[in-house]
Amino acid sequence: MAINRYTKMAYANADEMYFGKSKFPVKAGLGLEIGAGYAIPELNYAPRPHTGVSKEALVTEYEKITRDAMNRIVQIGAPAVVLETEHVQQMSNNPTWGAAVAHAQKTIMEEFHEEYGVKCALRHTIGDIREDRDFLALRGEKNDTMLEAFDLCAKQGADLLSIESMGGKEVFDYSIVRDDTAGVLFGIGVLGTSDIDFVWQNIADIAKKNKVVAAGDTDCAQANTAMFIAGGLLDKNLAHTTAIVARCISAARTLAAYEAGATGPGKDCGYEHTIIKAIAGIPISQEGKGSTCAHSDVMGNLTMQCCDLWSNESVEYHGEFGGTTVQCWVESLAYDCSLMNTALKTGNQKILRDLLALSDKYRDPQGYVLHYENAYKVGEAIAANGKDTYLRSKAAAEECCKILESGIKEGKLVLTRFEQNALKNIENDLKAMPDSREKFIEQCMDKYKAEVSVFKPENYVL
Amino acid sequence: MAINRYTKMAYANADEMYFGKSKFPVKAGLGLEIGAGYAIPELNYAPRPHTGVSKEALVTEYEKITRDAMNRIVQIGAPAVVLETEHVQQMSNNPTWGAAVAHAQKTIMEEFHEEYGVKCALRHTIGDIREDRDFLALRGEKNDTMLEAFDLCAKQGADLLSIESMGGKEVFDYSIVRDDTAGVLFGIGVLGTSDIDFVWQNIADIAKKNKVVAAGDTDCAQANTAMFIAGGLLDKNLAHTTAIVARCISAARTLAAYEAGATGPGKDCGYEHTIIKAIAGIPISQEGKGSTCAHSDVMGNLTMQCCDLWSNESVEYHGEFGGTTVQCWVESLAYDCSLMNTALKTGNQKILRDLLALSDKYRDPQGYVLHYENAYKVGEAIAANGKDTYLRSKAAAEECCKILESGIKEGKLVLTRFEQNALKNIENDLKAMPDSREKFIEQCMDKYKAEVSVFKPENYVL
Amino acid sequence: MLDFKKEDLDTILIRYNVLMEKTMTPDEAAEQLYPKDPLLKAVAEAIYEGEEDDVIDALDELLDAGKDPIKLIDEALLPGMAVVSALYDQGIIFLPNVMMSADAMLEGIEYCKTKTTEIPKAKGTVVCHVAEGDVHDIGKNIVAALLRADGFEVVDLGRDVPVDEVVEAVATHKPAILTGTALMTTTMYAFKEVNDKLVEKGLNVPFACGGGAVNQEFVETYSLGVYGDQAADAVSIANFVLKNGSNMDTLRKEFDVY
Amino acid sequence: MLDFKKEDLDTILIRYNVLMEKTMTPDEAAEQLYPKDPLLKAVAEAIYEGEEDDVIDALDELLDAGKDPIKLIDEALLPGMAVVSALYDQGIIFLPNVMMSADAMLEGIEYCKTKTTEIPKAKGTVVCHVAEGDVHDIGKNIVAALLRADGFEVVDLGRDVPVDEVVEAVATHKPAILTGTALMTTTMYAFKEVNDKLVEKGLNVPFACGGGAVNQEFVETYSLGVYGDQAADAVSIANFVLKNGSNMDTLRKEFDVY
Ligand code: B12
Ligand code: B12
Repeated sequence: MAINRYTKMAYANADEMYFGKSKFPVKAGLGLEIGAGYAIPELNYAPRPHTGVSKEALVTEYEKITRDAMNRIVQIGAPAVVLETEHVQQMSNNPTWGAAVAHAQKTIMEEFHEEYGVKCALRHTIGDIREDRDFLALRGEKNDTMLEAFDLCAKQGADLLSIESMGGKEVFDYSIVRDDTAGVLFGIGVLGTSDIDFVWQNIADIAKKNKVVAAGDTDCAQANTAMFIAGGLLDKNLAHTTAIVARCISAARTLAAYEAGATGPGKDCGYEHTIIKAIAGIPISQEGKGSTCAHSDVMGNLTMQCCDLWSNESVEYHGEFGGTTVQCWVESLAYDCSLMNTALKTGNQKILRDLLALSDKYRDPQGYVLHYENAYKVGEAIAANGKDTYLRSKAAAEECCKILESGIKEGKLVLTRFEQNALKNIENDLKAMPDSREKFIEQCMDKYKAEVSVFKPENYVL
Repeated sequence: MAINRYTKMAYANADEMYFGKSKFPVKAGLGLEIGAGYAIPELNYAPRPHTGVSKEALVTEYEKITRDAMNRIVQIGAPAVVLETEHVQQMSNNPTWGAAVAHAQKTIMEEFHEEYGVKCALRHTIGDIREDRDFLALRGEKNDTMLEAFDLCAKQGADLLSIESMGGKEVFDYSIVRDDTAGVLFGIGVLGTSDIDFVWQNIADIAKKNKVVAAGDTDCAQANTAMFIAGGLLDKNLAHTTAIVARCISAARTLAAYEAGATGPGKDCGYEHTIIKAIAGIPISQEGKGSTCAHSDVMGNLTMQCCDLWSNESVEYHGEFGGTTVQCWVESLAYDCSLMNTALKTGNQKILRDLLALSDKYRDPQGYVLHYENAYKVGEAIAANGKDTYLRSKAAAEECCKILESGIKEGKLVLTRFEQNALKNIENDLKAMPDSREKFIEQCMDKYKAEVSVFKPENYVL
Repeated sequence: MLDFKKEDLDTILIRYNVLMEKTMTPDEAAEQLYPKDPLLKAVAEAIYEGEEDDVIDALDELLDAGKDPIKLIDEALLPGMAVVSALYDQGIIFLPNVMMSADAMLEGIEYCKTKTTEIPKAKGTVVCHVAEGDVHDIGKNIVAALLRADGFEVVDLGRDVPVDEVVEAVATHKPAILTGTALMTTTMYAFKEVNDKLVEKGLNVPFACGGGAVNQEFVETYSLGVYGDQAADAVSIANFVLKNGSNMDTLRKEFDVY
Repeated sequence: MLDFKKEDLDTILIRYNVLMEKTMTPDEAAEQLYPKDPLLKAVAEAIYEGEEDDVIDALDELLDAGKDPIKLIDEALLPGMAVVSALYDQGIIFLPNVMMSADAMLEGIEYCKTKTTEIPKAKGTVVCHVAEGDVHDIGKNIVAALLRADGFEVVDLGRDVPVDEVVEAVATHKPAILTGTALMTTTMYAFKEVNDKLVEKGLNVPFACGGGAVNQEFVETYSLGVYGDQAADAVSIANFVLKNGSNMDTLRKEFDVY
C-alpha cells in the first residue's frame, strides 16, 4: 500500500472527541463495530510460563483463557468483548503455533456468538521477532517469518492484526538514559517512523488479502520504556517531563501505521493514541486503571477519555478468589465500559470524559499533556508538519514543552525543580536542532554510528 | 451501650445521597475523616496460605502487604487510604496474634503518615469464631476470646473495628436452598438482629474504652451467601429475586449494629449498606467492579453510587506483572476514588452517581432494588417499622417485592419466568405471615427446632 | 431521574438469562418426562411439586395395589426424582426445587421403610465432607442433597472435618467415592493429606473435590483426586464410578473440565 | 472547560515528589561533597557536570603537577564519581546525570591509561547479563552503568544470554558477583539453571538477581541467589561481598527487602 501522510485533523476541535466513538469506526469479527458509539472491553492475558513448552500446551492454555473470559462476559450480561492475544515468542517464531492458537480461540468465540449473540473479535499481536541477540534485524529472514505469522493468524481466525514494532529502539535506549533529546527524537521520530512505514505497508496488504483488519501499532518499545523508567512520583530514574516529550514524539511515529494502511483500533499501550485519534479519527484501545495488573502509571482515569476499547494490557492466567485472572479483569473492564456506554446513551459522555481527564490532569506532566485538550494541540503541531517525519516529531516535542510551560505558568501544574530543569534542557536541545531533515539525519548518523555500537543503519531506509 | 432503634430517615430524600459524603462523618486513624466529602480507597488482602503457620510469619506477611500498599499510594499521588485486615482464624483465636499484626501494620502506616502526610486508617475485622464444629456457640467462652481480640487489636493500633457476625445463619442456610421465605426472614431478620444487638453493644463499649471506632457489620453470612448461590445470570441455583429479598431483609438486620453504638463506616461486602446509609446517615464502604478479584456480582458500578470507602473485598497477596496484588488493586481503587472526588469538587457528583447507578439498574433484580432511589424506599419501609425487628424485616421484604413489581410493569426490568415465579411465591409467603412478632417467633421456633438439627435457641435472646 | 429508553439497553447490558430461557415451562417439560403409569406418575408429580403429603398418598395407592414397599423405592420414588434431576441438569428448574423434591422423596423412602422389615439397598454410598478448618458448607450441602436425590446413601461428615476422621469414615463405609469441599486457599491442602493417608491405608477410593478455592490443576496433584466444577458433577462422578470402576485415568479423562 | 481550584486539588491528588523535594539544590548538595583540594575538586566538578572535556583538562592539570596517572583513577576520578553516586542514592539527582557522569569518568580513566604502561587494577569484576530468552535490557544497562561508576570492571554479556555462556564467563572472569536481570515470568527460571551449573562447577559466586519479574522469594530458592530491588543495590551487594566475603547467609540477611 502507498503511504498517505496526514496533514489535517480528523476532528475540528478537541471537544468533539470522546470515548466509544471515532470518526472512522471499524467493523471486525463477529458482529462488532469499534468506535461506533459504544465502548468495548479488550482483555489481554499471558499464558503461564510452563505452558510454553509445546504447541499443544499453549493451545490448551489459550482455550481455557478464552472459555473463562467468554463465560464471565455472559454471566454479567456484557454485550461485547475483544480478546487480544499478544504472541509469546514461540508463537511468532513458529507461525503455525500462533495460527493454531488463533483457530482454537476463534472456535470458542464463535460458539458463544452463536449461542448467546455476544459480539466479539480476536486481536492477535504478533511479536516483533526481527532481531538477533545483539542487533535489530528489521529486514530479511526474520521479517519474512513475522509476516508469515501475520498471514497464518489472519487465515485462522484473528480479526485484528497488530504489532509493537521496535524500529529505532537501539538508539533510543542509549539516549533516553542520557537525557539526549536528539537521540530520542532520532530513534522514535525518524528511525521508528521509517520502520513503521516498512512494516505496516506489508501488514496492511496481508490484512486486505485476508479480509481482516490492520489494526495498529504502539510505541511500547520506546515511549513506554521512557514512561517505565520514569516510573512513579518518587522514582529517580528519569524526569517525567522527559518521558512526556518522548511520548509526544511517538505520536508522530505511531501515526505512520495509519498512513500505511492501518485503520485502527490502535493498540492499548499506545498512550500516544489520543493525539493520533485527533489527527486520524481512528478508533483506539487504551489502558489505565484497569491495567494495574500489568503496570502502574500516573493517569489511570485520563486514558479512558477517548478510548474505544478499554484494556487491561496483560495479566498472567491464574486463579484468584473471584475466578481466574482473566475473568476478574474482564469483568472490571466491562463495568467501566458499561459506565461509558450509559453516559453515551444518555448524552452525558462529555461530562464523564471531562471528569475522567480532570482527575489526572495535574497529577503528573504526562497526564497534563495527554489531557485531550492538550493532546489535540500536539496533534495540530504534527499535522501542520505532516509531510516531514522529522519536522513533525520536532513540532510535537516543541508543542509538548509549550503546553507544559503554560501549565506551570497557570499555577496548577506544579513540577519539581528536577522536572523543570529537564524541561529547560530539552527546550534548549530542540532549539539547537537543524530545520532540515537531511541535516538532522546526517548529524545523528555520525553521532550514533560512533556512540551506539549496536546501531546498524542498514535496518532503515531514510 | 443501649440500643436506639431508628424510626426516621437520615436523608430527607434519595437524591441527597451520594458517594464520598455522609450525614455523620467519622474521624479515624491518622488524619482521616470518612464520609466528609471525599471517597477513600479501602484495600483488603489475604496472606498467602503458608504464612499462617506462626505469628512471626503472619506479621512479616502483613508488613510486606502494608509497605507495598503504602508505597504504591505514594507513587501515584493518592491522598488517603484505609487498610482492612480481615483476620484469619488464628488471629482471632489467639488475640495476641491479631494484635501483633495490628501493631506491625500501624507502625508502618505511621511512618508513611509522618514522611509523606498520607492520611490513613487501619480496620481490623475480627473473625466471628463463635462456633463449635457443628453448632453456633454465640455466647460463652468463644465470645470472650473474640471480645479480647477486639480489645487487644484496638489497643495495638486498629482504628476501625468490624466483624461479619453470623447469628441466624444455621436457620438461613437451611431455608435459602428451599425457597423458605419464613426461614430466611427468621434467620436474618429475627435471629440475626438479636445476635447483632448482643455483639455490637460489646464492641461499641470496647471501641469507646480504647477511643477507636466501632465501624460496623455486614450480613455476609446470609445475604451474601444468597447472592453467591444466585451467582451470575446463567446460574441455576437460586432466583435472583429471592436473593434481593434476602438482601433487603438484611438491611433491617445490619442496621442494628448502628443502633447498638456502631458509627460506621459499615463494611464493604454489605450490599445492604445503601439502604442503611439512607436511614442512619453513617458512612459506608462498598465493593463492586474493583473487587472482581474476590467475587463476581451483577452490579459492579451501582455499588459505587453512595460509597464513602471503595473496596476490593479481598485479594491474596502475590505477584503480578504490575507489582504485588495489593499494589495493583489499591491503585485501581484509588483512581476510582479520584474520579469520584473530582466529581465532588466540581459539583458533578449527582450526575456521576446517576450514571453509575443507571448502568446496572436493569442488569438484574438485585441492582434494580439497590439503585439508590429504590434502596431509599426500602429504608423508609424499615424506618416506619423501626421498633419491631420482625415487622421491619417483613416490611423490607414487602417493599422489595413492590419495587420489583413496579419495575416489571414499567417494562425495563425484564425478568425470567423463573425469577417471576419465585417472586410470586415470596409475595404469597409474606402475605401468609402473622402480624405479630411473638406469633412469628413461636411458629418459627417450632418449625426450625424440628427441622434444623443444628439450631440451638439458647444462642439467642428473643 | 436519569434513565434511558428500553431500546438503548442492549449496548449497556444483555440479560442473556432472559434470552436463553427455554420456551417450555418447567411444568410442560416435566409432563413429558413423567412415567406413563398413572399411579407412578402421581408419585413423580408429587415429588416434582415437593409435596411430601402427596407423595405418601400416592405411595399408599401403590401399596394398596399390592406393590412391594422396597421395590417402590427403585420403581416409583427414584424415577420420580430422576425427572427433577433431569430438569435441573437441563437448566429448566433451579436448585430449591431439587432440594424440596429430594426432601419429599426421602420422606417417601422413610415411609416405605416403615412398611417392611427388609432393608433397602442404596445404589451406593458416598462420604461427603468440608475440609478441615473450613466452615463453608453450602456447596457441600448441595452436593449431598443431589447425591441423595439420585439414590445414593450419603454419609455427611459435616464441615471442618479433621483429616483422620475422613479417612476413618472411608475405612468404615467403603464408599463408591469420597467428596471434599473447600472454599479457602488455606484449607484445600487438607485434601492432599487425606489423599496420602487413604493411599497409605490402601483405600483407593476416588476423591471428588470441588468448591470455590479448588481447581482441576490442584486436584490432579494428588493421586485419587478428580475435580468437579458444579455440584451435579459429584453425582455424575459417583455414577461413573459405579459403572466403570475407579480407574483414575479414565475417570479424570471423563471429567476433564477443558 | 471543566476545572477546579488549586486549593481543591489535595483531596484528588498529592504530588508527593514536589512535597518531598530536598530544599537543597543538587549543585549545593554537590558542593558540600567535593574534595577540598582545588585540583581534585575540578575533576569531581567536571564529572558531576558530565563534561568529558573538562575532566581531561582537570586531569591534565594534575598530571602536570606530577601526579601518577594510575593513582589519579583512585584518588581523583572515583572520588569524583562517588559524589554523584551519593547524590543519586540520596535522591537528589536522577539516573541520566549518573550515566553522563559515568561516561565522563570512564573517559577520564581511558585518558589516564594512555599516560602510562601500567595496567590499573579495578576494585573488582562483575559479570552482568539478561536472562536467556529475555531482551529487556534497560535495567541491566543501568546496573552495569552504576557498577562501572563505582569503579567495578564490568563484563557485560548483553541480553538473551544462554545459560552456558553465563557460566563460562564466570569461570573465565572470576567476578566478585554475577548479576542477572529478568523482566518476564517465562525467563527468570534460567537463573535457577545458571545457579545449578555454577554450583556443579564449584563456582560459588554470589548471584545478584533483579528485574521486573523477579522477587526475593524466587531468588532465594536457589543457593547463590540474592535479590536486589533497585539497580543501585547491585553496587551495594558487590561492595558488601568485597568487604565481607561471599557467605550467603550474611549476604541475604543484609539485603533482605523486608
Ligand atoms: C519497555 C518494555 C519492553 C521493551 C524493552 C526495551 C528494552 N531494551 O529493554 C520492548 C518493547 C522491546 C519489550 C518487548 C517485549 N515485552 Co516488554 N515490557 C516493557 C515494559 C513496558 C517496561 C520494562 C522496563 O524497561 N522497565 C524499566 C526498567 C528500568 O526496569 P527493570 O528492568 O525492572 O530494572 C529496574 C530494577 O528491576 C532493577 N534491576 C534490574 N535488574 C537488576 C539486577 C540486579 C542484580 C539488581 C540488584 C537490580 C536490578 O534496576 C532497575 C531500576 O531500578 C514492561 C512492563 C513492566 N510492567 O515491567 C514490559 C514487559 C516486561 N514486557 C512484556 C512482554 C510480554 C514483552 C514481549 C513478549 C511483547 C511482545 N508480545 O512482543 C516482548 C519480549 C521479547 C522478549 N523475548 O524479551 C511483559 C512480560 C510479561 C511476562 N510474561 O512476564 C511486560 C511485563 C508487559 C506486560 N505487562 O505484559 N518490552
Ligand atoms: C458465604 C460465605 C461465607 C459464609 C459461609 C456460610 C456457609 N454456611 O457456608 C460465612 C459468612 C460463614 C463465611 C465465613 C468466612 N469466610 Co467466607 N465466603 C462466603 C462467600 C461469599 C460465598 C461462598 C459460597 O457459599 N458460595 C456458594 C456455594 C454454593 O459455592 P461452592 O461452595 O463453591 O459450591 C459450588 C461448587 O464449587 C460445587 N462444589 C462444592 N463442593 C463440591 C464438591 C464436589 C465433589 C463437586 C463435584 C462440586 C462441589 O457445587 C456448588 C454449586 O455448584 C465466599 C466468596 C467466594 N468468592 O467464594 C467467601 C470466602 C470463601 N470466604 C472467605 C473468608 C476469608 C471467610 C472468613 C475467614 C471470613 C472472616 N474473616 O471471618 C470466614 C471463614 C471461617 C472459616 N474458618 O471457614 C474468603 C476465602 C479467602 C481464602 N483465603 O481463600 C472468600 C473467598 C471471600 C473473599 N473473597 O475473601 N464465608
